Amino acid sequence: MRLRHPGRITVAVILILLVVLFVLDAAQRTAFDWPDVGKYLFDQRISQAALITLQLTVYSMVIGIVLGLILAIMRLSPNPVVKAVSWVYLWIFRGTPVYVQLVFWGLITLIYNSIIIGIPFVHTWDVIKIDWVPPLFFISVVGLSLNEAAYMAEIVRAGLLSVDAGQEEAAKALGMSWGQTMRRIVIPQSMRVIIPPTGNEVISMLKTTTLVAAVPFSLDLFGRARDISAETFVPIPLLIVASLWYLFFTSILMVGQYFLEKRFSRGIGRGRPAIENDPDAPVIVGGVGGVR
Amino acid sequence: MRLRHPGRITVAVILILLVVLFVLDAAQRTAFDWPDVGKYLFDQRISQAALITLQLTVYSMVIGIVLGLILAIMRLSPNPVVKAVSWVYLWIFRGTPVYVQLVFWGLITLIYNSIIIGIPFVHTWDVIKIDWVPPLFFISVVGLSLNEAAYMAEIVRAGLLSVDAGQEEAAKALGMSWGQTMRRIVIPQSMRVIIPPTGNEVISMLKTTTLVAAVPFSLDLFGRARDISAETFVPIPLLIVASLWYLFFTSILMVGQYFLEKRFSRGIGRGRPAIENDPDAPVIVGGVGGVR
Amino acid sequence: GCVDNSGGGSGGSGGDTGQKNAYGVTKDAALAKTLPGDIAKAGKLTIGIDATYAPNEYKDSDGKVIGWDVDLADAIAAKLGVTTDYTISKFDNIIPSITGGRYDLGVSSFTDTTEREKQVDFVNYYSAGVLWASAKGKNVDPDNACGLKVAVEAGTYEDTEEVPAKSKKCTDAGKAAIQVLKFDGQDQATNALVLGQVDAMSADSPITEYAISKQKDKIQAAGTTFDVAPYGFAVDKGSKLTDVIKNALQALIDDGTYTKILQKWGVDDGAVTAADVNAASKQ
Amino acid sequence: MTPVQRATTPDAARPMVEAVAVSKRFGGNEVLTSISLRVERGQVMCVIGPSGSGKSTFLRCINHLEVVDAGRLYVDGELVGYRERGDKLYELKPAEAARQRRDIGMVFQHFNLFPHMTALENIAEAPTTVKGMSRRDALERGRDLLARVGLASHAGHYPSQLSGGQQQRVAIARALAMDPKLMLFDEPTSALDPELVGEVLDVMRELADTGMTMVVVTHEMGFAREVGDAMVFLDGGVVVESGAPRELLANPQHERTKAFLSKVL
Amino acid sequence: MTPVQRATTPDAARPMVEAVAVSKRFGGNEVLTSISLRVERGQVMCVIGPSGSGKSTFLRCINHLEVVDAGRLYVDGELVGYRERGDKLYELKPAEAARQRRDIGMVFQHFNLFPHMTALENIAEAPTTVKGMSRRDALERGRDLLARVGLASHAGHYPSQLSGGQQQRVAIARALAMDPKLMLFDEPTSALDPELVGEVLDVMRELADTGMTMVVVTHEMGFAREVGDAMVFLDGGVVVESGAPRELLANPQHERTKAFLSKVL
Ligand SMILES: Nc1ncnc2c1ncn2[C@@H]1O[C@H](COP(=O)(O)OP(=O)(O)OP(=O)(O)O)[C@@H](O)[C@H]1O
Ligand SMILES: Nc1ncnc2c1ncn2[C@@H]1O[C@H](COP(=O)(O)OP(=O)(O)OP(=O)(O)O)[C@@H](O)[C@H]1O
Ligand SMILES: [Mg+2]
Ligand SMILES: [Mg+2]
Repeated sequence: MRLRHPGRITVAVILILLVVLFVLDAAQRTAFDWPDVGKYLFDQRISQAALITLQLTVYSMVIGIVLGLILAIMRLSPNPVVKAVSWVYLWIFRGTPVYVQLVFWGLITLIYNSIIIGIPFVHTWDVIKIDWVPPLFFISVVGLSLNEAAYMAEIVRAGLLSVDAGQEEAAKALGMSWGQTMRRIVIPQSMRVIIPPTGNEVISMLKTTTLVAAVPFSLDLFGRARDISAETFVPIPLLIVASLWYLFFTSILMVGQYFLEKRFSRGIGRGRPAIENDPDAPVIVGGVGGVR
Repeated sequence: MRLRHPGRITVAVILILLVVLFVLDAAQRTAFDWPDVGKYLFDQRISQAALITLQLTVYSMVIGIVLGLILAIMRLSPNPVVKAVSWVYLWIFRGTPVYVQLVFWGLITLIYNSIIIGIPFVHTWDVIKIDWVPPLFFISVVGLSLNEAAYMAEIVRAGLLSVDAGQEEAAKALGMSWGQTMRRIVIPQSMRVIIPPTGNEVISMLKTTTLVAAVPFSLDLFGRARDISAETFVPIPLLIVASLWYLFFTSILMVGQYFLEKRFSRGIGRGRPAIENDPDAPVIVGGVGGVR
Repeated sequence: GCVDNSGGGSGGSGGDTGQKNAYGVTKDAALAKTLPGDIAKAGKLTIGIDATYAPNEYKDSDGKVIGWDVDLADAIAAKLGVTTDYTISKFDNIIPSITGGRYDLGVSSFTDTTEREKQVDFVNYYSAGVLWASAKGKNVDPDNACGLKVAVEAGTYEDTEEVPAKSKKCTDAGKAAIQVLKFDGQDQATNALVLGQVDAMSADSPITEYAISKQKDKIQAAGTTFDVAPYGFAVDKGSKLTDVIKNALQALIDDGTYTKILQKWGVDDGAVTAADVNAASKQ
Repeated sequence: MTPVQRATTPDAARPMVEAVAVSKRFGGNEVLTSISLRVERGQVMCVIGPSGSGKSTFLRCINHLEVVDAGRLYVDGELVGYRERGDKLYELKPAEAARQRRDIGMVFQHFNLFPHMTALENIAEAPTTVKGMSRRDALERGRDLLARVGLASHAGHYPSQLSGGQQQRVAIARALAMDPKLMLFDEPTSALDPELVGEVLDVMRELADTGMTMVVVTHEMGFAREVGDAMVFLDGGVVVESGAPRELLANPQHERTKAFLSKVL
Repeated sequence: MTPVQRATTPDAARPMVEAVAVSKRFGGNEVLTSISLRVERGQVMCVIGPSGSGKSTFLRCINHLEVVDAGRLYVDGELVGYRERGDKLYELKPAEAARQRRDIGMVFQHFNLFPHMTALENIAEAPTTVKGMSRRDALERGRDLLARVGLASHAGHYPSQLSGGQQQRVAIARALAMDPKLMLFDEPTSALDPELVGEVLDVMRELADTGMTMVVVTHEMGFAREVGDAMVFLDGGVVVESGAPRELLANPQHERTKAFLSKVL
């Protein structure tokens, strides 16, 4: 007596047929130009551009995280002015599209091409011209990381707030300074809450690097693919090549992310009483090699 | 005996000074061209474009939510083929940059310009030419909503999974069909978990509409601002105008979001015993006018 | 049409039999008969255009596509008794869209090159060169621009051939390469120069001249026009439409409309005397 | 295995539930092993057994919330969850399974009330959506039922505003609203504070008095002794012993029964 | 108010804690109202009182975890949390406040061990980071202290792997590692299961025997009677009654004290 799922099988067969049809059709469409896809997939120019995309991602994320940490701490500061400055930063950078921000950073050298020394609207003593023009790669990293910082700030803030207030108090009572408390006690514990969404941010950043075209920086994966297609008039295969590379990177990151989340959602059964009463509170990864 | 915070005040004063200096300096910089900002801020072309940006946002979100719901249900289906199709969709659309996707949709008419009737690689009976060229607005909405669907699917899925399995069981035991169970029991309860992140998605979508430039659709806020600056050679003020509009819209949405989150994180103290033992489980908004 | 969506909208002239085009062009029945059947039936030419190339093709303040390229294409359509239907596209995607059968015609100041001729046929209608511009008072020599920043529009002849060749000369001589800033549209490239973001820009001579005329106090020509080459309307390789367009253009040259249009836009420097096809490979 | 031959008995004599060699496994784990038993019309059958013995699983099989792996289960003479065609069994379509479930009321340990509906709406929900009853009739019927379980004044309360005992009584009323011919109870009082158990058992006792056929998984031996007509003791997925509750509780025959009863009594 | 004149007493005679009219408010809510009391060197002072009476707040003021609003608090003759300059008080810079806190050990109700460090690391943390002791010395000292609280074999355990009583003993060792001259205990046993209370009280009793000055908020009257040298009863933020524990517990003078003791004893 075996289960039979006639309805389920019908749906499955229809879906499989549709997928097969789609794939066969796609294989036949000349516009996809599969031989070209194969040809350019491992083209050296593309793989070098992929490297630059990775560099953009890594640099922007690192700076974004550091700035985000600073902004998060500012947001939690008791000083209302510091708090407000951080709030305004987040408001502006989260409230405007990153594409527009990148266009803006591309034009920044136009706006700030000189340092004006003087009393605004009253008197100008001297105008020093800024001659240094930052490379586009640099501008791209600045644009991406300043935007990212606004998002990381919220993530870090949530992480810091997730650490039980008693921890900070205990450290204070031992005579630890605010900096020591942060560095040794609060930040290590907040990592559990901070790391998983940060993984998401890395994936998202990898994809956001396509927007450096707005700067305009064009040595990244997508920019390079576009350049090649401008010469060869085959935009679609190169678009596919770029997509495959992005898909490859994001897939690796997603797998990493999966394991990270698994690792960081794991807890040890018995916690402190305070924690036991409140399963919402962070479960600390203990045991050998906890979050250190 | 009043508290004195000399350190705090120093920091505050320095920060305020810096902000004031920055603002005064910005007011003086000719590149910002503030009179132009004022002139274009309420330009009718800009406000019309803002309307189109809102339309893009609304249409794309609505379609994205509907598709996301379908994909989420497919992901939860017991049928492995249906599940796999949904998974692959999410993988591709989350794994590639939306900017690249939009470029691709812009070229879609190149790829699918005809319907081939035949056996792939063997015989072609007929090729029907597709003459309809979809408007760029339409393509933009399609591109944005197909991408959004992949993100909404995960949100909806988390929402559906957050509903206690006992609810579905109880409905089934009463003889309700799967559709009735979903419509009347599961979906209303999952809203509590679905709505807050959906609010985030709306804000994010509003900003993502800038990327329709990749299609290239250029009647949206950013596209129009760019077109105007192409004529007048004043990109920076127009960039500021566009940014101010985006900031205006996102601020409104953020305020709405704030109240939504407050409303949906509110629960009623006493729950069912099953829930009382598990504060992580959804707290249901009860009382008059619950989530219906 | 695409009036409602593309930000461009149809130039929409030519039009019905008997109606006069803005330049007084009327339908030539004999020429109209030679139109390929599907176009005659549709009654319109589907045209891909990247409207960021003033004055050749750009958008007016209402977002309508204008320019002398547009006027010329409209006149050709009027001669043939059909309308024009412009679709805004990115420059790099126009040729693939023609070979892909999406557009009948590409009207976007294409420089006729042998490389491009492998993809499409060109009906040559103008003779343009490349002209650099630099900031006012700052002298830039295009032949010795090593290490400078030069703005171009992505995918143009300047982007793919002219500037890279100059840059290669620099690096071959052991000097710094030219830093190329590729913008999505010519408008951004021009803005970059006007605002001083780059040292120079390189574009087709009509474009550079137009920009200079608009921004006399900010930018100036750098050197003179060089690399003179024919512009061409792009048509799918081997299409019957090629000769039809060529004949219509010739008719416009003959009846003086062609000159009228060019003069109106102040670009009659590069006028040709006869319509040609694929001039690049003939040289 | 060969299909069991069903005797064509007159309606009244036909048992309400008949299990013939029912087996159920989860993965490699056999949770029910060849269970056979009968519940006659109007009887209250109590099921007892240690945790993990398969009591809930058996109830869920009766209601087709779980799919039986081997054996046959009949409710009111109708094969549950399958259609017999020739020698083969075909699983019912979801719609048909839903139709079968309508006639069987089920009350869960954790009540599973719909938290976004008031007590009255909880009761009126299934009659309107499943039976197509008019909303007005359903609400009226719901009020009657609420009165019957002693909660007439709580119609507008949401589950979160009710005590556990009140919630369970609403859950019983909700099941009754579908006019079931059989009621299944899965430890209906075990999630309740001790002072709330009585009010729920009272409602169940009244229900039994009306002649409703009931299968009750419970550890309330007092209730079983007083109200139950039959009792089975399940352990490790097999029926170890069965009989009248008074006898079984007073004189268990089997060692395992004795051991279990010594712990719970 | 006028500044209190401090008597220049010799070191040994100077009280360890002296509170003079200390008041503290949270918003509009006055939690401590003009508290004055002295804890002599080597004394064990027990603080009792109903929930919300301000016991924790008072301890936290001694340690400058809360800022006093009015009055003065001295620990070992030093004004806590403020610097007196002329007639005015200036709040100490964070670094100075941290220095003051080093000499005062505090044990919390919920232990507040650092969950990402082992028991030994918890103890060695402050001596290395705050006092700049070498890691080796700190670990060695830590092992001694662990042995002293009877947990020598648990050095490598993380807090989540220790029972509540063990965690609290580690917390005491952690406070002792800074060589405090005063130890504050805030209901150190109230979060513990009853069978674990004894082991913590034993450690505290031994600590008192070594001559450590201690302020203990507790409801363990047996401990207070046996170990305490003085006792205050706090209610509504005021010291209602004080005296030797035996006397106060046996013969409370005040109505409120009587009412409170009748409940907890
Ligand atoms: N969906 C399932 N998947 C896998 N195993 C299951 C599932 N449901 C129940 N089981 C297993 O089947 C066995 C019997 O479970 P069941 O819930 O029927 O026991 P029970 O007698 O009702 O116990 P209790 O008194 O604890 O409710 C248990 O070992 C349980 O782990
Ligand atoms: N940070 C704070 N902000 C506002 N009010 C506070 C704060 N801390 C304590 N309180 C209030 O001060 C009062 C005294 O609190 P405190 O914790 O000192 O009482 P307690 O005697 O320790 O009580 P318990 O025995 O419950 O620990 C309480 O009413 C409390 O609500
Ligand atoms: Mg059970
Ligand atoms: Mg307290």
